[in-house]
Amino acid sequence: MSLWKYSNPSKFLTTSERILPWVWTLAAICLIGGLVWGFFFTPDDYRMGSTVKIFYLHVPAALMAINAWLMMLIASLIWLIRRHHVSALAARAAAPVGAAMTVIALVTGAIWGQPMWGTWWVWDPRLTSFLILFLFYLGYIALWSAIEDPDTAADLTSITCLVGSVFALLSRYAVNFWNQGLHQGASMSLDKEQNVANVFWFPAVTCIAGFVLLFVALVLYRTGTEIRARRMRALLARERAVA
Amino acid sequence: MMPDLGKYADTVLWSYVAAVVVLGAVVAMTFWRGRRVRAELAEVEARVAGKAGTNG
Amino acid sequence: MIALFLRDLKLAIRAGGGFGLGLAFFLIVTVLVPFSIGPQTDLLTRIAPGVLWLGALLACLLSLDRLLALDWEDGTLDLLATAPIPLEAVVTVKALSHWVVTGLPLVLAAPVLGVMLNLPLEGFVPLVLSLLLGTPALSVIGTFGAALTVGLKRGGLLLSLLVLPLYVPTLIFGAEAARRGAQGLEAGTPLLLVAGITAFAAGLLPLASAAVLRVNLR
Amino acid sequence: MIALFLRDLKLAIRAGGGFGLGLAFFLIVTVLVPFSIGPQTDLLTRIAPGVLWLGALLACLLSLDRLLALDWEDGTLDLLATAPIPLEAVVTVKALSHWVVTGLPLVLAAPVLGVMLNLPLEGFVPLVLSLLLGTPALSVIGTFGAALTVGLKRGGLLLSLLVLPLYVPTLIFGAEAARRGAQGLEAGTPLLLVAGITAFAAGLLPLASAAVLRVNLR
Amino acid sequence: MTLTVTDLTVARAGMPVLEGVSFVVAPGQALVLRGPNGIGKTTLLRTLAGLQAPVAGRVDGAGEAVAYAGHADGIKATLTVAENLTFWARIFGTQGIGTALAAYALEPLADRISGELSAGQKRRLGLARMLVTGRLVWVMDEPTVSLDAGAVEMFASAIRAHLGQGGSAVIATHVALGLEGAALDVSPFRAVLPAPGSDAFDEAFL
Amino acid sequence: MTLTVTDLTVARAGMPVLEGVSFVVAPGQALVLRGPNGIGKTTLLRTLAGLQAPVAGRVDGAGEAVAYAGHADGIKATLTVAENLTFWARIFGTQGIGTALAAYALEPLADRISGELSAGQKRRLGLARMLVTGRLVWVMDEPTVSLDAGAVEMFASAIRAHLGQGGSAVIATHVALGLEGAALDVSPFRAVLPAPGSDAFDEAFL
Ligand code: HEM
Ligand SMILES: Nc1ncnc2c1ncn2[C@@H]1O[C@H](COP(=O)(O)OP(=O)(O)OP(=O)(O)O)[C@@H](O)[C@H]1O
Ligand SMILES: Nc1ncnc2c1ncn2[C@@H]1O[C@H](COP(=O)(O)OP(=O)(O)OP(=O)(O)O)[C@@H](O)[C@H]1O
Ligand SMILES: [Mg+2]
Ligand SMILES: [Mg+2]
Repeated sequence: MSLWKYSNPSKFLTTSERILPWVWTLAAICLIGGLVWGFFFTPDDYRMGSTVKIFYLHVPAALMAINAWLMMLIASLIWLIRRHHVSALAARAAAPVGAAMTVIALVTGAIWGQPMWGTWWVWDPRLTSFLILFLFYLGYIALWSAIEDPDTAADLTSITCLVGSVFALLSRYAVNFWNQGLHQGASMSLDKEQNVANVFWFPAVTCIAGFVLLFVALVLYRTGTEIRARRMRALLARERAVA
Repeated sequence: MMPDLGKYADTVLWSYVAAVVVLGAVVAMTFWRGRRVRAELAEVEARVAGKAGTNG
Repeated sequence: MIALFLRDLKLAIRAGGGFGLGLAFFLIVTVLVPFSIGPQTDLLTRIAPGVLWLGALLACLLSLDRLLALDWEDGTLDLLATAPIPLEAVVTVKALSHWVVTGLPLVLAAPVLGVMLNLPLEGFVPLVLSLLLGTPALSVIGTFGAALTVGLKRGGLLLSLLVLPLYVPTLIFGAEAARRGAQGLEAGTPLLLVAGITAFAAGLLPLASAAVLRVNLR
Repeated sequence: MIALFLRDLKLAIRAGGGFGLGLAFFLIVTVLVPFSIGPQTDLLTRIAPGVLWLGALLACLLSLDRLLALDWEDGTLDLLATAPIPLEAVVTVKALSHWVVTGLPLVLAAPVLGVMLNLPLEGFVPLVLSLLLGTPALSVIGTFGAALTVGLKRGGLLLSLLVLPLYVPTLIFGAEAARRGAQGLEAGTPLLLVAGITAFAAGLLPLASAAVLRVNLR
Repeated sequence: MTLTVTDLTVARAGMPVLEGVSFVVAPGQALVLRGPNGIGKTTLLRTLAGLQAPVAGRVDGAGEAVAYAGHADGIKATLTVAENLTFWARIFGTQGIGTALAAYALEPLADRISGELSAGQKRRLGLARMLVTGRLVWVMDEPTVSLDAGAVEMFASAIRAHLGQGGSAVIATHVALGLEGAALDVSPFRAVLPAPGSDAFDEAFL
Repeated sequence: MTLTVTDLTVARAGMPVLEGVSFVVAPGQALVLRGPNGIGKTTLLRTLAGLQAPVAGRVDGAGEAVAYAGHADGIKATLTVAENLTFWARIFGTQGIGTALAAYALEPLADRISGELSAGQKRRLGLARMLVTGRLVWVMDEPTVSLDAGAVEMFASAIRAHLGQGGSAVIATHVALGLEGAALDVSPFRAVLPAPGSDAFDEAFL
C-alpha cells in the first residue's frame, strides 16, 4: 500500500529529486569504472583477441534493452489496473532509453560481427529478434507521439505494449525455429566459471550495474520531465478554458 | 597507457565510440528537454498564479 | 451481426471492387518482382514462396487503413457503439469480412501467381494451405492495428509500423511452410504453428481491439 | 506556393512524423524479406538491389493515398482551386513536398538497409544514385494517380492499381542500374534513362494531374 | 424509461467542461439544450449516450435505451437510402423502414445512392435512422442543421409522435425547432477549475 | 465588381437541376438564396465559384474575384487556428490575420489546435478564412450552420462590413441571417426535363 503513494505526481517529483543525484553519481562511477577496467586492465581473449572488450558494452546494452521493455510492460499493467498516471508516464519515459539500448546492442554487435563472422549482419535468431524488438520500440514511441490526449495515449500504448510483448515472445520462438544462428549461447548464466573467466566477469558485472543505474537515473529524470509537461499541458488548457 | 588492441583496434574503438555517442545523445536529449520543460512550466505557473491573484 | 457482415461485403463490392483490388495489388507486386530482381528463372524459383507470402501480407496490410477508418469518419462507429451489439462482436465481424474480401481471394489467386514465378509443382498445396491458415491471423491482427489508429489523421503508415512486427511470426511460419513444401520437405510442423497463431489471435485479439476502440471513441 | 510547401512539411511533421513513417515502412519491408525468403546470405545478396528498389517504390505508393485525399475531404482542394494559384503549381508543390517527406528519407536510408541485405560494397553508390534520380519520378507519377482517384472512397487500392504500371519503367531502369552496380558492371546507361524519365515526368505530368483534378472537383 | 442525470461532470480531452448538471426527462418529455458554441453540449450528449464516461455524477435510465445522432450521420455514401436504413434496422433488431421513410418524405429518394444526396437530404436520412432504432431515449446533436423549413416541420412532427408513444428526447440546438417542452441553458454549469497550486495537482496534474 | 448571372443552367452529375437563373449583385449588395433541400443551391454556388462549368448561360464578374465557402471548411485539424488562417492569407497573397481573428472573436483560440475546436468554433474559423482572402465576391453555402446567436451576429456584422467596403455576397441559407438585402427563392427555376423522345435526346441521352 505504502508503495503506491509514490505514484502521486508531486510526491514522486520530490522523492526522485532527492535520490537522483545519488543515482547519477553511482551510475557514472560504475559505468566509467567498469568500462575503464574492462578496456585498459583486462587481457585479450585467446580466440576473439581484443574484440572481447566489446563485451562490456554489448552485453549490458542487450540486457537493458530487454529489461526496459519488461519495465514498460509492468508499468503499463499498473496503469491499466490501478490507473496511476506516474506509471504510464514512466513507461513513456523508458521507451526511448530502451530503444537507445537496443541500438547500442545492435551497433556494437554489428561492428563485432565484421571480424568474427566476416559480415556486418546475418539473420541470426538473436540478432533478428533484437531487430524486431527495435521495431516494437519504434511503433510504441510513434504511437505515444501521435495521440494528443495523454490519457487516451496511455491507454492505447499500454494495450499495445501488452499485445506487443506477447507477439515479441512469439517472434522469438518463430525466429529460433526458422534459423539456427551463429551467435553465442547464454554465457552469463549462474555457473559462470564454466563460461567466462573472472578477469572478464568482474568488470562486466560492474558495467551491467552501471547500465542499470544509468537506466534508472534516466527514467526517473525523464518521468519527472513528463510529469511537468503534463502539468503544463493541464495548466495551459485550464488557462484557455478560463479565458 | 593505451592497451595494444592488435589487428582489431578499429573494431573495438568504433564500437566504443558508437556506444558512447548513442548514450551521450540520450543523456543530452534527456537533459535538454528536461530543462526546457522545467523552464516553461515555471513560466506558465508564474503567469497562471499572477492571473489568479489579480482575479481575486 | 450478420447484417453488419453483409453490409461490409456489399460495400466492398459496391465501392468499385474491394474484392478485386487487394487481389490486383497482390498480382502487381508479384509481377514487379521479376522487374526488380531480374528475370533469372532459378532465382525466381527459389524465392517464389517467400515472394508470394510477402505479397499477400502487403496486400492485406494496404487494405487495413480503411477497415475501420471509413466507419469512423462518417460516424457509423459512434452509432455501432451505442447499438445492441457488443463491440467485441463488431470487431470480429469486421475482421471476418476483411478476410473474406481480401484474404480469401489472395488464397485462391496464389496458385496462378505461383505459376508465373516458377513455383515447383509440389509447392502448390503447402502454399495454398499455409495461406489459408495464415491469412485469417493477418486480418485479425490488422483489425487490432486499425482499431488502435482509427482516430489519427495519416494513421495509415503508423498502422503499418505497428502491425508489421505483429505479423512477423505468422509470416515466418507461413513462408517456412510454403518453402519447405516447395523443396519437397515435410511442412506439417510450421503449418500447425500457423494454425496455432491464427487460433490464438482470433481468440484473444478481438478483446484488445474492442478495448482500444472503446478508448478511441471516448 | 512556398506557403503551401511549408504547410505540407509542417503537416507532415505535426501529424506524428510523416517523415519517419515512410521510412519505417521501407525498413520493415526490407526486414520482412529475409523472413519470407529465408536467411541465406548468398540469396539475399543477389536480390538486395531489387528488393531495395521495390521497397522504396512500395513505401512511396503507400503514402500516396493521403497525398491529396486529406485536402479533398476537408474542402481545402475546393478552396485552393479558387485561389490565385494555378492548379498546375499546386500539384507540382504537392509532388515536391511528397518527395521531400517520403522519397528523400528513403534515399538516405537505403545504404543502411543495404547492409542488412548484404549488398556488396561496390553496389552502394549506384543504388543511392539510382534512387536519388528515380524517386522524384515516383512522387510526380504518384501525384497524378492521387489526383485521378481523389474523390473515390476506398481509392487507396485503385490508386495502387493505376499507379503501379506507370511505375514500371522507372523501376526497371532504376533496379537495373542498382543491380549492375552491385555486380561491378557499368551502370551509366540505366542511370541516364532514369534521369530522363524523371525529367520527362516532372515536366509534363503536372499538366495532366491538374487537368484530372479539375475534373474531379466539378 | 425516465432519464435522470444527477450532478454530472463531463470532460473533453481530460478537462472538465460542464459541472453539476442535473435534470430529469420523463417519458413523453423533450429537453432542449442550449448554450453558446464550445460550452460542452456535444460532450454532454456523448456522455449521455455512453460514448464516454462521466468524470463525476450519474446518468440513469440511459444505457441500452439510448439512440444517438451526432454531428455525423453514419451514412454510407455507396449504399442507397433504403439500404442504409435497412442496415440500421437490422442492427437494432427492428423491422420495417416504411414509417421512417414516410416521416421524412424519403420515399422518392429510397433508391438513390446516398452519396448523391444534397446536404439537407442527407440529414433527413440521418434523422430517419432514429425511427428505425426502436429506442426510447433519443439524444440528438443539432439535428436540424441544413434542413429547410418543411423538413424542420417533419422533424418536429417525428419528435411529437415519438413523445406520444412514451419516448423522450434530449436535443442540443442553436435554432428554433418548433417544439414545445422544457429548455435548459447549460451555460451556468461551465466547469470552474480548482485554483492552481491546490492539492488537485495530486490527482490530475492540475 | 458586379456579379452578373444570365440565364444560367447548372447541372449535377449530368442532370440539369436549375434552369434560367438570372440575377445581378452589385458591389455593396448581398443576395440570399433560398429554396428547399435538394433544389440545387449548392450546385449553383459551385458554378458561380468556377468549380464547375455552366451547362448554359453565363456568369460574369466572378472568376478571380470570388472566394468560396462550402459545406466543408478546409481546416487542417493538426494546425492551430492562427496557422490555418495564415496559410490561407499567404495563399491569397494578403497580409495580417488580426482583423479576421477579431471579427469572429477567435483571439483566445488562436493558438488552439483546430481539431480540438467544437463544431461552432470550427465554423467560425471557416468563416474567418473569407476575410483573409481579400476577394470581393463572397459565395457562401449555409454559413451559419452550428453557430450560436452571438456568432450569427458576428457573421452579420462581418458581411455588413464587407459590403460597406464595396464587396458583395451570395449566400445560400435556410435560416434567418439578420441581414437586410435581396432574397431569391430558386424553387421556380427547377429544371424541367424535356419530354422523352424530343430532340434533346440527341444531345444528352435524355
Ligand atoms: C547486431 C548484432 C548482435 C546483436 C543484436 C546481439 C545481441 C545480443 C544479445 C541480446 C545478447 C545478450 C544475451 C544474453 O545475455 O542472454 C548478446 C550477448 C552476447 N553477444 Fe551478441 N549480438 C550481436 C552480435 C554479436 C557478435 C558479432 C558477437 C561476437 C562474435 C556477439 C557476442 C556476444 C557475446 C559473447 C555475448 C554474451 C554471451 C551471452 O551472455 O549470451 N554478439 N548479444
Ligand atoms: N478533441 C478535443 N480536444 C480538446 N478539446 C476539445 C476537443 N473537442 C472539443 N474540445 C473543447 O471542448 C469544449 C466543449 O466542446 P463541445 O463540442 O462539447 O461544445 P458544444 O457545446 O457542442 O459546441 P458547438 O455548439 O460549437 O457544437 C470546447 O471548448 C472545445 O473547444
Ligand atoms: N454527387 C451527386 N450525384 C448526383 N446527384 C447529386 C449529387 N449531389 C447532389 N445531387 C442532387 O442534385 C440536386 C441538387 O443538390 P444540391 O446539393 O445543389 O442541393 P441544395 O439546394 O444545396 O440542397 P441543400 O439545401 O439540402 O443543401 C439534389 O437533388 C441532389 O439529390
Ligand atoms: Mg457541438
Ligand atoms: Mg447544399
